[in-house]
Amino acid sequence: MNSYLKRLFWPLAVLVALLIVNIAVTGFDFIVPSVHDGRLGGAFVNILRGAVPLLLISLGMTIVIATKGIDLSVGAVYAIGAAIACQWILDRDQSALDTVFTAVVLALVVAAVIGAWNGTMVAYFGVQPIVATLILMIAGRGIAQLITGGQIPSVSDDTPFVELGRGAIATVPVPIVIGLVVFFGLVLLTRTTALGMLLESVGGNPEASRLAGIRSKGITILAYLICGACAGLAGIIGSANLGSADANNGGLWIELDAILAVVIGGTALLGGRFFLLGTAIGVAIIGTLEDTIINVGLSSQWQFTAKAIVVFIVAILQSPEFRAWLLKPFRSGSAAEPTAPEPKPEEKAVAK
Amino acid sequence: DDGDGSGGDSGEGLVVGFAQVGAESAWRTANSDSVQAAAEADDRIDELKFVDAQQEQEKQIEAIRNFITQQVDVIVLAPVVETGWTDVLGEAETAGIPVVLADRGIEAADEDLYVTRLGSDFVEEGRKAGSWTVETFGGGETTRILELEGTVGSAPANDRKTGFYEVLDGEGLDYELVDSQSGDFTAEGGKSVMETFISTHGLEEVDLLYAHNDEMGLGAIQAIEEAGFEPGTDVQIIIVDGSKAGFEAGVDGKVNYIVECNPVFGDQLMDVVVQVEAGEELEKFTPVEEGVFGPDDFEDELPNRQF
Amino acid sequence: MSTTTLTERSDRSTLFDGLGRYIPIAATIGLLIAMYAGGLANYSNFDNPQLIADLFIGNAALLIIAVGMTFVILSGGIDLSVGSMMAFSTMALAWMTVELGLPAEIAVPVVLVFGTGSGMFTGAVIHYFKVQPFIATLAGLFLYRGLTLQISDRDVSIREIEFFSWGMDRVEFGNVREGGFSLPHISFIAFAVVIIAFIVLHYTRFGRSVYAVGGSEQSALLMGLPTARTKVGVYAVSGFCAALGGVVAAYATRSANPLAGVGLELDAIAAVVIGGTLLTGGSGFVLGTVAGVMVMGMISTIIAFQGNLNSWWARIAVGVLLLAFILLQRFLGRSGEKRKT
Amino acid sequence: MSDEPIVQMAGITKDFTGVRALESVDFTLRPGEIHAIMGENGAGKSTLIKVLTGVHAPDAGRILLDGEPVRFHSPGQAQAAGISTVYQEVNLTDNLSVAENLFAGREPRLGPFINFRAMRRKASALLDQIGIDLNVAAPLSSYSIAMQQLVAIARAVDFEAKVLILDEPTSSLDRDEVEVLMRVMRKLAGDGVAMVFISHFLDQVYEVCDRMTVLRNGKLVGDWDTDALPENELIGHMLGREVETLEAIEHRPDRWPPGDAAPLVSAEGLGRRGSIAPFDLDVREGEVVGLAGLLGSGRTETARLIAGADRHDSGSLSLDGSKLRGHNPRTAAARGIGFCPENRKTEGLVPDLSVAENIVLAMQAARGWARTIPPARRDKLVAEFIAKLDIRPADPHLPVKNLSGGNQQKVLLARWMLLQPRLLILDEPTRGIDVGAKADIQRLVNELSDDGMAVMFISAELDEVTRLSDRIAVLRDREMIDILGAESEMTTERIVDTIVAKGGEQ
Ligand SMILES: Nc1ncnc2c1ncn2[C@@H]1O[C@H](COP(=O)(O)OP(=O)(O)OP(=O)(O)O)[C@@H](O)[C@H]1O
Ligand SMILES: Nc1ncnc2c1ncn2[C@@H]1O[C@H](COP(=O)(O)OP(=O)(O)OP(=O)(O)O)[C@@H](O)[C@H]1O
Ligand SMILES: [Mg+2]
Ligand SMILES: [Mg+2]
Repeated sequence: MNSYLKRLFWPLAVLVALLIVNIAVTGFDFIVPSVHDGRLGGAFVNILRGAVPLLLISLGMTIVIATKGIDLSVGAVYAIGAAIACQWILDRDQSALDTVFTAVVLALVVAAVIGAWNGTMVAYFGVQPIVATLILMIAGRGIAQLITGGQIPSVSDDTPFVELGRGAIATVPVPIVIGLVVFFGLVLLTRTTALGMLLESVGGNPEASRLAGIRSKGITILAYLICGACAGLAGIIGSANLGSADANNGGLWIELDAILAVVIGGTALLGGRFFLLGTAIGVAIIGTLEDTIINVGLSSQWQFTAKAIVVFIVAILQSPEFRAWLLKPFRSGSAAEPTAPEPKPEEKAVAK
Repeated sequence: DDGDGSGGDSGEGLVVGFAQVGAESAWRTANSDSVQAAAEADDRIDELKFVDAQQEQEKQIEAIRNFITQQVDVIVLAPVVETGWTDVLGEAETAGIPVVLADRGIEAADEDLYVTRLGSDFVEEGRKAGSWTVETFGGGETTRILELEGTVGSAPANDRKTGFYEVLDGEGLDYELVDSQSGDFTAEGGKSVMETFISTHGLEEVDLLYAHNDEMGLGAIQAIEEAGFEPGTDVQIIIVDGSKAGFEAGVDGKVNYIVECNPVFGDQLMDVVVQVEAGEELEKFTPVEEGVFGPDDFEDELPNRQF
Repeated sequence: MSTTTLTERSDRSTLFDGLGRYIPIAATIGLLIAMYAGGLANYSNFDNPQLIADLFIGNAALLIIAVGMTFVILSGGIDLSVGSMMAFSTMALAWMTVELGLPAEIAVPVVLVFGTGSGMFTGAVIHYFKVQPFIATLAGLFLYRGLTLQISDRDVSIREIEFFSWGMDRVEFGNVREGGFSLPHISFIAFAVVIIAFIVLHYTRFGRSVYAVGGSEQSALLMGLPTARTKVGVYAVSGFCAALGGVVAAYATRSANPLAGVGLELDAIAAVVIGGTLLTGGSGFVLGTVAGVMVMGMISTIIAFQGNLNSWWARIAVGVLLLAFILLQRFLGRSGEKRKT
Repeated sequence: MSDEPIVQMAGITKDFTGVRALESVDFTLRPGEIHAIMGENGAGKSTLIKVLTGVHAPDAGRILLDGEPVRFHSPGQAQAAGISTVYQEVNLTDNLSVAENLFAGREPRLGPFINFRAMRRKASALLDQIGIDLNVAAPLSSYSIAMQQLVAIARAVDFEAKVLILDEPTSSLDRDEVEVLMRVMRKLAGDGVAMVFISHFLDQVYEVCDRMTVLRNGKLVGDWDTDALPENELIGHMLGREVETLEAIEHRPDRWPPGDAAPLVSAEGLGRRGSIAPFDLDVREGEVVGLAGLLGSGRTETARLIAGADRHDSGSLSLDGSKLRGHNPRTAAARGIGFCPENRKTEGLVPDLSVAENIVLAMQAARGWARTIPPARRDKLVAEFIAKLDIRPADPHLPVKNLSGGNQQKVLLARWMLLQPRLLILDEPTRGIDVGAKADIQRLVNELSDDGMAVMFISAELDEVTRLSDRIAVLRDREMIDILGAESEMTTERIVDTIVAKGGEQ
């Protein structure tokens, strides 16, 4: 547990630093929530609300990455989820609750099926995850466009569907509620059952897992299925927020941000140990960063550069080797190491 | 060099290659639909070879080379960017295939590599937006403006910006640009950037929102409404494009001015293609008919909208 | 001492163990041929030899970048920054020659050195600070794109610079109109890169260490191989190739586009993997990458010849073709492989 | 033998997070001597080697090579300075060919380019010297661990180094190979090369070593001339207590009247093309069946087929007389067949998971992911097995990759014992395990079989096999050539004779 908290320290530090920058620039209004129309608002709450789709996708991605996989198709699945939900509602009685319910279920099921397909490609056909999911990353947006006929279907503002993106439950914005539910749901699913351990085992050593009798194929498919469903749900929330589904741009490049969030959160791309809470912090960093750029008054051209710098800082701060290297001058300056007799040997070793 | 070559296809109609930018917006798909439908309906056109380049110049160049290999009769190009066409269009010229530009233009130095350009003038669109701004706000106190730019680096974003400020500065309007950020031409981008604008700058002081396209504008309108303001009243809004959804928002009073950017020029394009193939002399630039619409026009115009 | 042979050894498998690793690439090439035959049967003018030549014109930059990517992937890493690096290099060239008025003969080496240097930096961060390659290079992806946009957010023409007209000058092989074909100089740059990469990977110590590190970094270290130099080296190679890709792009279009090469890293990775290189490192061939690039090009050629697919059907078609390709490759590879687990 | 030490290590201390692997250890190595480092699993032997050769940086202490202070930053530097090492786990890259592995980093070249032809020629010659005959162009992965170990040794020997370090080089080798290795070692010692030899086989150590340094729990116990330290004293030093020596575990004659009970598992014509010829074999409850044979004779393959790790393509397998369908590791576990694979690194452990998680892995797999083992029960079970097998450090939360090799092996054993299978297949369970632990494991096998568990036991040590087994299946050339059951047959000589005789027949 201790080492777990240690892992979270640096991401948290960066997040806090970003928040401080924002507060310094825009005042405490940034962080203090306000209430509008019975819904919490304010800059930070809005950031969190806007980051929920990314959070959902990143959580799913964490689970896939735990199995030593990766899912590039999440952006496309986001678009498909959004397209199915909006198109279904658009063609029917928009204000009916059951229409909305069917739309959501349909979108989720399709997204989950797509995820399962990815998992099958990886588990049964032995295709490398990047390639398996690259196929749907390309074709998926085509499918989403096919569903919308290349248009951007807009649902009316009266349909209950948009509440999924804009509404509030006891003043808490619905997306945040959904985000929390999924987050805790996944934490419970993976940590109170053995699923988490089995995922880590499959990711850490697939052959050993197989020989230990684990259904590694089933577990792999399940991981991709969860990831697909999360991406679909993200698409639903994103499109509910906008009231429309943009098959071409919805969730564009979100896979990169998601992978970033996962890694910032301390989960290694090589599989094995995964940290859902870390991922959530990673998402908060990415979400806050985009606002920070605007708040600090940098132009859009700076978006990429600033992101690069923050990514670099987080990544390198997490590296124990880097921290050791940073501290080296201080240490050797303060007290001579007992193993001092050094200068010559290096030369010797290299000279030979 | 008559271009009949071994045209390959049996019919006597033309084979046209169309290298489209992509499918990045509703405007663009409406444009593709319009061209494809027009070609389908037109007896003079035997076949339209359509390639979607997914906003990448490399893919468009590749597509043009493939058209040349296929020996199509006319190549229609909707260039992703202005520069970089010299060689590939030169190759088309050597192969005796005339080129028509649709929508966007290319750099002036390559003017002799295409026959004519049919399309919108983004700078002019920016100017139109600028003129209305000067008309509406001129003479008063400082006009405070928020701008939602298109994708950083894209031609419409650059030109709509250029034309807009050209007029504002030229007419000497007293204005302050409160903030300007890219919303990537998407509703998602427009909404989230607007939310940040509102929390950073508030809306009380802002007079005008200039959105480089409909989708960003519509996204921003939602953000404004959710923050408890009235779009169109608390803050005036200009959008460019003029899709159905944009006009609907206009009818609801949420948009104050629409600069049209018309994607539905398929029929016009087919005429041009046929003329070009026949070797007729054409102007270098054939403008697409485009209007501007104020609050009074929205209601009447809405039924005419095709996308 | 060779009197006693201590272990029992069956003669089986020796032949196969040697050839087994060529199966994925053989499958790729076989499928490529099948695809070409399919095109021939269905489309007129598909037999034009220029069609094959065009694969190496439009994809010259991609090929060069994919070769660099092959080094990185063989070593067990990945480089996501190549697309941005390419755009940045082209833009930097334009800026130096047009804005600063530097001669291109200076600007080009500067760009290549910068690409190599920043690749080395990335490699050093990855090796010494154990930052995951995916993340270190993702930072690069954002950084170079950002820098590119800061130089200019719109496309810049460099047609006035005499130097850049050489790249598209063509060498003709037979009369093009009578069934010959022609290739511009940039294609030859790409070929040269492939040949050099092939030799380096297979016949030099550096190349073999790349494979060793990809097989097992820990083992390579314990065997006393220079893992640090190797890992830093592959990213330097990739950075160099990306910068060279930028130079080739400058030749190809004589312009710099700040949004060029968005998503190119994925194309490059796909090409490498389709060419039979394993993302886990240690196994693959640079010639497979050439085949992979040709497959990607062939798919878009077929779609252009088909010509009646709208945007979404075209995307779906690319996906389906890739899928068919990968599944067939797996299937062929497996039935031949049957190795011990 | 000159008395001027070639390597001197003084006051070496090395901490890993939470574990002090070495504490102020001194070590001296002289030219021409063969020096054993002895100690239990986890005593710090491998760590000492790794500190010397630049894999780990020491936290304190100094190293002198030829009287000069040195500090290597990578094994490459150590190699360049004349220290050649075979590390404990086979550390070669199995995607490259045998020849490339032998010459990686020092390939014969023509100009800047590698001369593959010369390399293959030299590789064959080199392997010939130590008496193995491989296809040097084939990827290393096509050979067994034992072969790979020989290749690693060949590579190290060829360096013409001043110092040659062998960390458990013999753990998967047969007697004959060990014989050859020792011959090579003696010859090198004669040439003045200083050697470090780490092994848990005491007889081997006594046979070749001149001196011994004993470590216990990361601390130096002392060093002795081999002649001056009798075996039971050595064991006492290593374990810090007196133990009954291994000889105490005797073969228990006719414990199991053959052909008495109905078979628990029986294979009929079971086989797999290209891997093992069809064979018949019965295993009865409470019986220990040993598999004996030379390297690559097909012992592992036999085990894998019965365990369901590989699919068989001929014959059938039945449990309690009923034929098994859809046999795979999962169903096998469910039916009470447990399998400890020989390569714990690639097939056994999940390195990132903790000791506790690795132990309960198979049990959890059998229950499915939804039914967790209650934490209290789990902790109790884990603690019980850590104590029973004396896994050290006894911290269930430590990632298993941080354990020493021998302790990792015990974790793997614990995983399957936890399941209480009816048939437990142990492929080389004692490889790399110290004397004490080895005795523990052997005693365990006896206990388990007394309790009615059937055990299939594979070991490269024929003594061990004969001592434990009730019957022994002998393999040769991927074929089961005989099953020895009578008491008189259960001797090493008889097994060797069987193998040789059948070889002669062909
Ligand atoms: N990389 C590491 N990280 C943390 N702890 C380690 C690491 N390597 C070794 N250890 C610990 O250091 C101690 C000494 O291990 P070492 O491998 O040197 O033992 P050994 O004497 O070689 O044992 P064996 O006979 O089992 O090989 C053990 O307690 C082990 O758990
Ligand atoms: N001398 C050899 N020549 C070729 N291949 C060999 C040789 N020795 C072993 N192999 C290969 O190594 C693999 C492992 O052999 P296997 O596991 O059957 O041996 P084993 O009898 O279990 O011996 P051990 O467990 O002692 O390694 C086999 O697939 C075989 O192809
Ligand atoms: Mg050891
Ligand atoms: Mg074996």
